[in-house]
Amino acid sequence: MEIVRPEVNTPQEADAVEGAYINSLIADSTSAIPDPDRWIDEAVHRNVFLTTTDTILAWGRQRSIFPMLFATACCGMEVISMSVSRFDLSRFGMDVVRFSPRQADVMIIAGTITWKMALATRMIYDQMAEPKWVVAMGACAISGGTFRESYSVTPGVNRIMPVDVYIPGCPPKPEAVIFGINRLHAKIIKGTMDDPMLSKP
Amino acid sequence: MLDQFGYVGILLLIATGVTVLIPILPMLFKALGLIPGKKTAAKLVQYESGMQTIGKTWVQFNFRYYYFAVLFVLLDMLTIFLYPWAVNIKDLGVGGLVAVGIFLVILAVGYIYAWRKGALQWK
Amino acid sequence: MTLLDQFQKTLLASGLPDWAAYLVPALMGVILIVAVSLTLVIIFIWWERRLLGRFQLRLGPNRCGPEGILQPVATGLKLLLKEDIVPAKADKILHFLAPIVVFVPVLMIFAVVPVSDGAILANLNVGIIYVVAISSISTIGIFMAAWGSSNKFALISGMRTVAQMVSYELPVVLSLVGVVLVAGSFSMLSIVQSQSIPFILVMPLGCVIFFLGCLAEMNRSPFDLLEADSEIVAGYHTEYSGMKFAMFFMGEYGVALAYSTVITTLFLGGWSGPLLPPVIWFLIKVVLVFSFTVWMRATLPRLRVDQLMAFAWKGLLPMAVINLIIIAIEVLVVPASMLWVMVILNFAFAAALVLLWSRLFTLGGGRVEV
Amino acid sequence: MFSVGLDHYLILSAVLFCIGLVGVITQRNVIKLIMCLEIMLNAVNITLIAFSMYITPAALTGQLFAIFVMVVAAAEVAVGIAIVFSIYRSRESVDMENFNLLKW
Amino acid sequence: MKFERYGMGIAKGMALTLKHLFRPPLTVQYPNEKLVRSKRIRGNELVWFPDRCTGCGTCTKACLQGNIILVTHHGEENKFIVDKFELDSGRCIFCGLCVESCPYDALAMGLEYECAKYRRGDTILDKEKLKLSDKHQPSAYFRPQFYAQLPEQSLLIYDRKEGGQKLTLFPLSKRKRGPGA
Amino acid sequence: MPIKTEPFYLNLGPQHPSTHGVFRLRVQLDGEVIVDVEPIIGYLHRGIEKLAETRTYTQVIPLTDRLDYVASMTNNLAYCLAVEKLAGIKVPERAEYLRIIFSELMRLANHFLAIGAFLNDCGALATPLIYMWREREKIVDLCEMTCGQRLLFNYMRVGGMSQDVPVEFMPALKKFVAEMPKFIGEYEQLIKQNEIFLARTKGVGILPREMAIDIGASGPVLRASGVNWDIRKKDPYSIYDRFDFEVPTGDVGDCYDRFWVRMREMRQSVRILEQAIGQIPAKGTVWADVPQFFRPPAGEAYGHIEAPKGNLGFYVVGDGSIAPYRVHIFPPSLMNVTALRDMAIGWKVADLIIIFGSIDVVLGEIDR
Amino acid sequence: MPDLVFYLLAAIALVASIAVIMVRDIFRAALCLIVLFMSVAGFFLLLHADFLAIVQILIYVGAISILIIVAVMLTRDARQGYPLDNYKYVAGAVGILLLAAIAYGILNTSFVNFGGAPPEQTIQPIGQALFGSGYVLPVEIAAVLLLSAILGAIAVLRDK
Ligand code: SF4
Ligand code: SF4
Ligand code: SF4
Repeated sequence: MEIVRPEVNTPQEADAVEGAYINSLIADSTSAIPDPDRWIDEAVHRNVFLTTTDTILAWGRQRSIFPMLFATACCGMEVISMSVSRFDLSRFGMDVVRFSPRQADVMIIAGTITWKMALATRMIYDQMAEPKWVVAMGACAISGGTFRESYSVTPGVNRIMPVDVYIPGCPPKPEAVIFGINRLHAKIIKGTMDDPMLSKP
Repeated sequence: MLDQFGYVGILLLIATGVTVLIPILPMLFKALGLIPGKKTAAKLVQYESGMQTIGKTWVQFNFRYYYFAVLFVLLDMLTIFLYPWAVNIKDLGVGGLVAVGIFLVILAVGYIYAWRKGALQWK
Repeated sequence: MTLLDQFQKTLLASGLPDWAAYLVPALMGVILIVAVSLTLVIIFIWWERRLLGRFQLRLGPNRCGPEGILQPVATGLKLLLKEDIVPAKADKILHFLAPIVVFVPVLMIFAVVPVSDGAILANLNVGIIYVVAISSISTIGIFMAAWGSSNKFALISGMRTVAQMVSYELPVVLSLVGVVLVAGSFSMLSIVQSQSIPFILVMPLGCVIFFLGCLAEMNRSPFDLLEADSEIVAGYHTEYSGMKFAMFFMGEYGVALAYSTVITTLFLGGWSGPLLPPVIWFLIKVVLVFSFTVWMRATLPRLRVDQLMAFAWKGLLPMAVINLIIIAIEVLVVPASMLWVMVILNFAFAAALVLLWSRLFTLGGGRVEV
Repeated sequence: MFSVGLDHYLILSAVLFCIGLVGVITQRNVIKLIMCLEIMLNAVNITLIAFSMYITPAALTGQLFAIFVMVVAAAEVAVGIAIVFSIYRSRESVDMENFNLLKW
Repeated sequence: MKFERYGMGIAKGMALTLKHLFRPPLTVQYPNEKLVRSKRIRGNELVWFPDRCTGCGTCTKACLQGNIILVTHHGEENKFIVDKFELDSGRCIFCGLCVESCPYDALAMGLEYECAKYRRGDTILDKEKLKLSDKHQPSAYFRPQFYAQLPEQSLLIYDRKEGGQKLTLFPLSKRKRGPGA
Repeated sequence: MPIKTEPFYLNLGPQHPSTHGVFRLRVQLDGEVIVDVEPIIGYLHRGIEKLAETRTYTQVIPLTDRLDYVASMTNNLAYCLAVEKLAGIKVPERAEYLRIIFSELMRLANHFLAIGAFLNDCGALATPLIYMWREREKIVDLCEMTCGQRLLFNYMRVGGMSQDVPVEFMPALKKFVAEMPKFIGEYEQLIKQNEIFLARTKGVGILPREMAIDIGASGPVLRASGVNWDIRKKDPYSIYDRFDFEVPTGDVGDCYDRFWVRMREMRQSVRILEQAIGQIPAKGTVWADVPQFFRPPAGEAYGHIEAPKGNLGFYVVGDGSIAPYRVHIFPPSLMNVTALRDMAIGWKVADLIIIFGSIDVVLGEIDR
Repeated sequence: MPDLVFYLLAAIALVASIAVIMVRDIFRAALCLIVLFMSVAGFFLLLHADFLAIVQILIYVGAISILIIVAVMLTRDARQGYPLDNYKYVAGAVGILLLAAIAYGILNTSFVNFGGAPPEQTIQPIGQALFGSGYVLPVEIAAVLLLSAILGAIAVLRDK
């Protein structure tokens, strides 16, 4: 469900194309994308040869995640709370906040994703370099939250992209988000050990 | 003298070797299967805040500082004359200072002219 | 006579052929420089993140290894394993070459930095201008990246590099002339040796101008317009990922480190200092200079591009020229043994000049005045 | 001492000069034309310094000349590009064909 | 503006940052140290007391998004027996309206906020997960009866000396490998 | 005469570090100079007004929290005022004071973020934001103590507050208020005289007085343009007439004035807090027992307050049922952001960012 | 060893200079020009002119090429140079003839070496020569040339 858009030359064309693609995105996202979680419950089976490499790879990946702050709404405030001095995300090596998707590793979706925004969200997700992870933070990102009934809101970002960690709350407390990120660390370790290709839809 | 520059040349070679290796290494890893990911059309679109770029990307960029660029090129010539003088200042003495002074004054005229004419200003 | 030359002599004396006696010390020196500077860059990245954290009442990375010192290693490892994306519309050759062109000059600067007496790779006769000339190549690299990645944010950033380069190169070059005037040589070694009093005291204004110029050339706050992330996302490396991005990242800190060492050498008396071994003194001074830039980064907002240029052209350039003339006259008048006279005189002149210039010069916020 | 001698440098610079000349004649894009002029001036500089090195090694006269050539080159580029800018304003082109202001 | 003060303002600002350099950091090293949250915390779960719940359904009505699914059947003595009491914590906004409205104090906000899940399905809290347990403690939000037994909140307003920023400390030696490490 | 070039389009946003949410500015640039700006909103349109029609009067309160989520309690207040007007409910004395206390705390919290983010846009690498966030954390702590949440409080109810503040609240608040002027002084020291900051903001993005009135701007944006307009003074709601405070105004209407008006407003808020702490009755009910499913009479009412960002109005139409027939929200940010285009044309990209930052918008409120 | 470096640099210089006129994309052409400048600096080094080599980088790579790049940015269709389109054959002929003439001249002249060793340091002698002995007037004339270039450039660029 990848979005490829034709070249546009004027703002009018761009708007028309955007509208058309939002509609097709809505039509495409009627069901949730399965969570990439095959290996979570299994014990890590350590391949004798790959163990060391994998450990090192996983260590590197896990210890320095560059977050891409995708703060769209209220949850974004808690993302700031989490990254400033009281809860200091940089302890985990996450202080290098990159705003370019090329350099980011994890997309923390903090806030409501409306259908209009979903297009940009999906596009940015597509533009991120592998390996990449998605954290859905807050009720809105998980399920649409209190706006789920609304005509304009995506019922959960797992309709448009696979989500690795769900952090419930509205907004989740900063600790909750850090806990979620720790869960992501654990997932990265397991995932890397099990399946370095981490292939995703 | 050449032998000292030879060191620099060797440094250049080795530094280039190392740095060329750095971007090539990931290609190797990719071939080994350590780096995931495949090229998709959307991934290769240039990033512009999650929106489609409107129009060409290699646009004609109005660099309004061309005055500065022109002035810079001309004033950069100072280096050629000032450095040889600066090393020899003791030997050249007052005569050299006067010569350089005149040199600077002549260029300062140009600089002040540029300032007066508003070339050092944002229009 | 540098250590390398001595080593070469001994090798020659022990009967090695010419080329081997030349090549062996050279290779050793080069590899040492590359390795040490890369390691130092990594340590400095960590140091900046920790220090910045402490300025901001946080801790900074502290989980990887003792006190987080392995953090940059982890970052490097991760970036190594990151997919490398070249946008479809990019100029692929330039996109590939740009990080290399940025990074190589950074390493090249270290060739002329003396770490202690004689411990220098190449004792060039033109040491000082070599630094300026080499670092101007990096600008081309940055511009290549900006142009090659076919991204409008990058393009804006690329033009900003040009603007910075165009305005700050002259003050830097001119303030260096002052150093040459007093030291009477271009060679970094003899400059350090001639600093019986650190040149920061002898020519405070020159030092400040050079420092500001360096800040602009190493794209650090308040002149970090190239990666003004609140304006143009990530600037010229918006489209770079993986190892190429790491090279820009390292290159940035590498330049910062390189200029810190250059400032240390030129103005802070290089390796000289009492009690401690020279290398330690050198490192201490470098860390201090670097920490100062971090401190500025933690405090200052960023200038706008036209203000940046106005500051350089209307403020620093004339002051640098006047400063230069004053120093030239002093060098001719004051005997070399009485450097302290120059200290006093120059502080007075610097204060007067700054006072005077601040009346003339407006760092305008308005639309018309630059 | 060197097997590479003066002749090598002279030939090289002659070749560079001729490449520049061919460029100057053939290019329609004014900016490229200026670049070709730069190639020619550089070729001249090589000649000067080679002469200086091989004929009067101690006197450095050639190097002094080269310095002045550089000054001239800088002035030429600056004024040349200024003229390009200024004509570009009115003609919106950098094509030589449009630069026929002085054609009779 | 004239550059009149020759950078005095910059110097002042830099002095302030330097002063902050020597202040103790505020950081709570979260997985190892934990702040004590408010007594009335609305954590990211609810605690349900099955023995008190009559299945009256007030909470489902009070929920602004119909998040609580309650299925009951008639038991003896005209009582309702709750078959299914389920809510989706991935959708709940923890507004507390259901807790406020429960007439029998059978529902309370929970203390727990470390609820990140790998799967969307795991965020749904069913009867078993909602029950009181040593992990699921009720908070004092609208339930003043729990107020006394909860620890004092740690406030940033007070210095550490004055008892602010109180932390639940997990000694570093006991640090487990795994998510928190 | 500059060289003629074709302007090009640049998308700033929806995902851009400086857009404070999901705001999109389609900028037409000539070099770095802005030829035209087209703000495109709607990336956070969540249909709050429509959803409010399907929920009861009490259940709308959590929704209003999510409008201006930086200072969410002020939204509750405006909504509750409107509904209380509609239903004719009298709020108990202590609750009125609590409302004042919390709305002033919210004003502080909002301005901390506004100024911090504004300085971030100026390129100050988060340090001011981080220092100010420390103070904001203290406010958040106070709110969390009261109602258990850190951001979206859902604390006010029609007819008062949902519950009384705990006993620890007052001492902590007193300490906070006592320390506050010192910290505000620190921020002034940090940035107010910084030459770079002055050069960036003085004279940039001037909003003339007349235009500010014409576009219907309000809050600090309006006051910075020299208009002394504050609903707390002009139409005192709640019990604001009992307090003694000043309304700071600017004179030019540039970014610096907007910053400086906010700075001084914080001091005034602290003043109000001091007075409120002194006057608040120690005991008393905080809620005029309004049932959760109550039915106000049919009719309509408009309640407006001076929210931190400006004039926030709620227009509630009731049809006698448990749910409002229509809720219309008049957000200050939307009015203020309309001035952006006029302020930004002719400036550079960097200026556009700080002009936008100085307006201080919240997208939840604009898009609703 | 220096011979090897010479041939290497010569190859680079030739390729780069041919690329300058053949490459369609003006920006790439400018980059090739920079490569040429750097290789010329290399020649200067081989010819014991260390100061000039560094100045070559500083002036040509650092300043002149930047100016050229700025000019490239300002023009529309920077991707479209016009390689070799007018007088292709005439130019080729002229070039080859001239080259032949020069080569003939060079190979048939025997240059006299006036002897003496190249100085170990070039900056000091250059300084002495420029400001100490007889070259002061040319230096001032150079300054006047630069001044007139400044005035001319500003006058040309100024608003009409
Ligand atoms: S989950 Fe809650 S806090 Fe987060 S964006 Fe949605 S409404 Fe806002
Ligand atoms: S309101 Fe209370 S008693 Fe009634 S169903 Fe809900 S939890 Fe049970
Ligand atoms: S807390 Fe609010 S959203 Fe959650 S179940 Fe209760 S009423 Fe519904």
